Amino acid sequence: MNDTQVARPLMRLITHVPGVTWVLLMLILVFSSLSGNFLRAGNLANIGEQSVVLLLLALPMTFVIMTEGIDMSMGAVLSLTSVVLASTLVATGSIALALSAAVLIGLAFGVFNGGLASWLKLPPFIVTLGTMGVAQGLALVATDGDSIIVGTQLTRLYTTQFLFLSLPMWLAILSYGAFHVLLQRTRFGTYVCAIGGNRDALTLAGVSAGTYHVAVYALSGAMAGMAALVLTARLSAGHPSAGIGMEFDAIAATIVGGTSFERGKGWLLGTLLGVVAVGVLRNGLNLLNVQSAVQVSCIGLLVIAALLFDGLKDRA
Amino acid sequence: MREPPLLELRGISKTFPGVKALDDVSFSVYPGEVHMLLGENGAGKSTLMKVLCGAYKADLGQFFHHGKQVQIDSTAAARELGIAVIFQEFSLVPYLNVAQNIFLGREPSGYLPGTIDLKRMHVQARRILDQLGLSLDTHTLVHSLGVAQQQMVEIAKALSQKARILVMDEPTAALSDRECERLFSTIRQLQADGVAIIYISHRMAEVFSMGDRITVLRDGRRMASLMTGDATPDQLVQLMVGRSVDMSYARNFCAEPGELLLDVRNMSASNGVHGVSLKVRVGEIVGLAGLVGSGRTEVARAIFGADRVTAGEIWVCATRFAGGPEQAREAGMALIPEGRKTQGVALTRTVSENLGLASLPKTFPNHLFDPRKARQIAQALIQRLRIATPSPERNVQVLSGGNQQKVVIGKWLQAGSRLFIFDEPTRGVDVGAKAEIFALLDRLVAQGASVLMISSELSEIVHVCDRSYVMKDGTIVGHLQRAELTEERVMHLAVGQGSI
Amino acid sequence: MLKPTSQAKFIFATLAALTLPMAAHADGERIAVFTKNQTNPFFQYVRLGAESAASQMNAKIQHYVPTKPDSIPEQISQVEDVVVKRPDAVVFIPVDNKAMVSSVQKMNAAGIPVVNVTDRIESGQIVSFVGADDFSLGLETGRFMLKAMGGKGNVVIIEGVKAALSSTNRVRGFRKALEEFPQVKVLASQPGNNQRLQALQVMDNLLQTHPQIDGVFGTNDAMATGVIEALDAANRKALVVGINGTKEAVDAVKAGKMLATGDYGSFLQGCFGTMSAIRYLRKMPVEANVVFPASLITKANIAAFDVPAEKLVCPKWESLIATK
Amino acid sequence: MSYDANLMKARLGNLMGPAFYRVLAAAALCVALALVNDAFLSTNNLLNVLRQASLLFLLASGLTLVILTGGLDLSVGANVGLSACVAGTVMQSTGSIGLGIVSGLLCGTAVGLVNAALVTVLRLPPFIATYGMLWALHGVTYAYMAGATVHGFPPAFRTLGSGYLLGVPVPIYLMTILLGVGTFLAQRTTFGQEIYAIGTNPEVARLSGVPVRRRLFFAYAASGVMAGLASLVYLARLNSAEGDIGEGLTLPAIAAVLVGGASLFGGSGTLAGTLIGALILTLVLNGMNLLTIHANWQPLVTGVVLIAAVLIDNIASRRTESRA
Repeated sequence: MNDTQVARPLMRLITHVPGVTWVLLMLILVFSSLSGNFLRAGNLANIGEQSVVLLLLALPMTFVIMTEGIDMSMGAVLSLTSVVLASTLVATGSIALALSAAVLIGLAFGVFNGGLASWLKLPPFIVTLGTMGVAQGLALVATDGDSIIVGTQLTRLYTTQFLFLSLPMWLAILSYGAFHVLLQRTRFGTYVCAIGGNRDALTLAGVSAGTYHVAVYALSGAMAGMAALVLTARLSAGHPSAGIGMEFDAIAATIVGGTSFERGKGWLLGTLLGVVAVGVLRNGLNLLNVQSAVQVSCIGLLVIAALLFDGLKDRA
Repeated sequence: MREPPLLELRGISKTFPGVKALDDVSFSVYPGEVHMLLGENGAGKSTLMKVLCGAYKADLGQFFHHGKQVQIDSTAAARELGIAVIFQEFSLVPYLNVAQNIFLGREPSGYLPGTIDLKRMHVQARRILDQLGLSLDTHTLVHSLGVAQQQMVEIAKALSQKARILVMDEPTAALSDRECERLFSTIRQLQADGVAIIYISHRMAEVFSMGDRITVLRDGRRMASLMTGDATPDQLVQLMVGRSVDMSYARNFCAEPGELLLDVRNMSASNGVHGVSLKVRVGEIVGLAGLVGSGRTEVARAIFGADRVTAGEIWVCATRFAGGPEQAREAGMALIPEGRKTQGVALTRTVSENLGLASLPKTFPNHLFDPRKARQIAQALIQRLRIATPSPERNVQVLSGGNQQKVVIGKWLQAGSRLFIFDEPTRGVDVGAKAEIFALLDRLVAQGASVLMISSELSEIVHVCDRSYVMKDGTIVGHLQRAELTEERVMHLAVGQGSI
Repeated sequence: MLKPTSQAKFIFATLAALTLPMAAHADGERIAVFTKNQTNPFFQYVRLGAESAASQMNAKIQHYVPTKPDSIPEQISQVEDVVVKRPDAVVFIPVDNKAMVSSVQKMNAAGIPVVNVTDRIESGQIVSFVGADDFSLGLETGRFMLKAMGGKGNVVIIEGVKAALSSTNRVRGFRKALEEFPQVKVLASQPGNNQRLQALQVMDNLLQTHPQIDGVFGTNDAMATGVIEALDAANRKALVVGINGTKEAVDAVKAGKMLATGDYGSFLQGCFGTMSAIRYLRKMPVEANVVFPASLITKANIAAFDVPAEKLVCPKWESLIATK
Repeated sequence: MSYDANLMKARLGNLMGPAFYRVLAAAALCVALALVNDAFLSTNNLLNVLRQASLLFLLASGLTLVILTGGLDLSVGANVGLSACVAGTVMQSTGSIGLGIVSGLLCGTAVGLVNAALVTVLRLPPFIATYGMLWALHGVTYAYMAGATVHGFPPAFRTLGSGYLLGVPVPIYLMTILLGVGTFLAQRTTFGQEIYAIGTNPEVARLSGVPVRRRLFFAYAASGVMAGLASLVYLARLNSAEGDIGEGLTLPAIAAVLVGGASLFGGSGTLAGTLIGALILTLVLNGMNLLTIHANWQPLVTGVVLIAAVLIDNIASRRTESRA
């Protein structure tokens, strides 16, 4: 058994590098060689800003999946919270108030999901599928399908530059940092891993696994509220269907990044890479003006290719 | 008389829907005492442990700590009293590292609330591992460790709790004799420090070498508590099973083995074993001894086709064998794997489904499945192997370890296998069932089958096998005939001092 | 990981990107055309119109279509990417008339002229708007059907996607028409989400509760044809109208299964949208606001519309002025 | 309890699976609807509900097999989309029903084989591999249809979806046959036994000599075939196909299987259960239409019912466990 050496941080990094890393490198290579615009600072900023919302969703999704769960309601909750945020902003004119309202609503949905999944032991997939419908419905009821325009103040916030980066970028960076610390250096992170890996062990250690399990979903809901801020600012409007289907992108980015549905195996950096890879691909294909139908297929191929790399690595 | 016991349980009762798991059990343990807890699987040992560590709440009964009454209604309360448990089903988290596992739930806090002081955690973990003489890196993810190492981590975890009362459930089940020795010395050390130890075991040797006092449970009741000095093995067994069991596993060894059944020639496999050659003849029980991690399980898997063979040849009944488990089954091989719950039986399927699984093509050649027939077959096997199950439609989950093992064996009997590869057939199996299983082995070979048996318990190898191969570092380092088969020689070869 | 065809596209695209200078010029302008999705025939006709116009005036078209149908975030990203690529002009169908305002402003800021087509953007500077009036389309189609019903009877409405402006306005138009016919009763207004199957099953279900349905108003042709299937399967008769004037609707009208379909002039929208963009670049006069009068496709005038897609060609710019 | 009683119970369990309490849920739903709307209990409406459920069931049945093995196939909807478009276009261009049907089935099967290869040969995690396929297939479909719609098929073909036989819609017969064959396959063949074993613990199955990968391969291939078959029925029912015909079919199908009592971890679930699931989902839609619930509320209601269905079952079954 010389697995022992394998686990030294550096070695661990190398063996853990998911296929997406290589795919990402290839994409960057191809696009930068084919399109003069690709590596322009402006365009890189584009890719960054286009990836922020997805990252804010994919980070908590990674945690959820590490607990052997899934949150299908994320996209719908994102839409709902963006509507809530927009209407509160219009009503009160206070961004802080609007944001907290959105985060609270998201939190509520998260707690509901977590409660059913953890305490009642219902299958998360179907539960969150249900809450997805609920959130969608509420968003429609609240807006009657119309979008809610918000004032310029949010847009101004969105475009504010600070140390060469726009605020959304900073939000993304901070969130990633926060989640990294959360996973590596806090009880919460350790227990997230344990819930998926061996829930009984956690309970026997006197930790109330249920509470942490719910907290994971709550976090995912709250982050959806956070993402709503960026999304709404981006649209300068709240829209009842703006976030539809985003949960799948988040899941894909997470899995492609090397996180697994089993035994609490998760890798946060992989998730980041996954998110960026999707952003780079879409942006590059647009720059090269690849026909949209082909773009659609490319996204599928990206996912499969990344997994293939992993497969080869495992076999080697 | 000595000071009041460190912990005393009086009249503990615990009932689950249907079963009375514990019935008025009283039990006490003194500082510096090793109190052996014996009993067949299902006798109530594990329930008692769960009550001790607060995982279950007793319906009736009182607890006394240093003579004054206390409540143990939660794992937290138990830890308050300094009670720590080493479970047999590992309570480890695969994708956390060794240190994180050792301190799970008790991580040293960092500056900010909720944060962990990683440095301190790893330092402390290191200290405990050194104490156990383990060279493990504390950053290793547990899933990449072998069973034995995981068991040691499990023990380290318990030690780290500065426990005053340490409960161990078959701690040596997965350990090689050498590792056992290290564990025993640690235990003696703890004893000297006045730690009270409750030790569950099926191995008589341990019971007598380690134990100060012995308590025997049967059917949730306490049969007896006696000092080790006053006890004899037969007496204990009788107390456990309620009948006397022959412990010598005496069998009429096979005088002139039949034709060559399995012939492995210089085999190497993807799982790391290399240059393995061994022969098994009809009517033989051949041992495959060696330390845990010496590659015995890997050899078994390679022969059975579960792992890829990269070089060499396997011949079964004079025909070249190649391919996977499916072909192995066709060739009349059977694998009774080490990890019974994960590889042997499908826990959430019924006894009859499990019994039928390996013989579907044989029993239903036209692919049409007939539940009634499957049921009759299951019934027959249940009677033949004396499998204790309320009905064939019960999930295997509810069966005791020994009976689950019988289900695995029955599965292959039904498949009409001739060559049985047993990997640790008696792990976590109680004395009664153990004897039955060996009797079964004897019957098998008598009826013209043959057996390749892996075991970490040298006594088993020595008592049961006609001859034995010894492995070290992924290859075979020795071959002992019946006459030369002694625990010492096996050990010598296994640890690589001198060869024969 | 890409198919050879798309690799070829790479090379072509890069050549284009390298050879073409940034400034506008009399010939070969690059026009970026934004449509909502790849699945709705309507936008296919817009794209065809744009290409036909471009080939007439030899400009180059680049299409931008969200990979997720009608995805707002995606269209926003595409606009950002286009701003990087700097085409000479943009023909823009916003997936949402409010949420896309910021994107239009981005293009304004980048100095890229924008011609707004189909859905009128809430604010932001545009060279011109080319489109049809959903409200009056709903009104006219509705009126036509209600007249045909003899001004009395029961009708049901199959709504499109809730979040889409066009559907809402068409329904509003239809309800306006209803005011003129007080004896007509609306039995139900249910969502078909522009999906054929949903519309069909909704109709199936409505047919159960309502023994007498005389007219059905579908806010687009796909749903209207779905409704017709449902009626056929149940051997029930009712007058059905849709809107958009797609190929299948035209066929249905010809076959007498559909009463009429509102002509959305999708092809023309593509034509004149693109023409306006190019003319603007070439400093030629353009109409600030081109709204096609709501016209219907019925058995009476069917011949004029029964033309295969590949045969369609843009009319001259002047003909547009004539229609006004 | 006597052995035979045990056997009976086991048999019943096999047929109903853990979905028993969902049957009650479905029944409760029916009663409620019957009380509030008298049209509900009419034979016509019940047949109508069954026909709509059968479409969903066709898709869900193949999926059930995959989920039983502990896998998942997210590409079924996209597969239906592509297969329908292929079948439709082939039928139009060749005018031959047979060719159309064959091409549709072949297309579905081909996709199924690709999925099977990805999961068993390349050993990719099913959830995400089939998600990749979903995108790939959408892309191919969009490119293939280029926004066009193919419609108008021979009546003989359309009976497959909208025809009646002895007053009962044809799809219902298909559903019944499928249910029978599938249940037989699952309960009365060694294949079924092996599938359940694989779903429960693939390693145990493998070490018992079960050809795990061959069985998995078959499961995904079968799911593809079923998608192909379903596509034909959809096509016949809709009498037309466009690029987005497959959109939004997958989640309802998965929901049907899970509401039907199957577990995503594999090893538990039955076709009968899936049928119940499909019925519950269809009843909700039917009920909402009959009661003409406002469009905005419909997703919400569906969501609530989904959760309620699993909740009821969960609580009820827990109660029985504690009694046993």
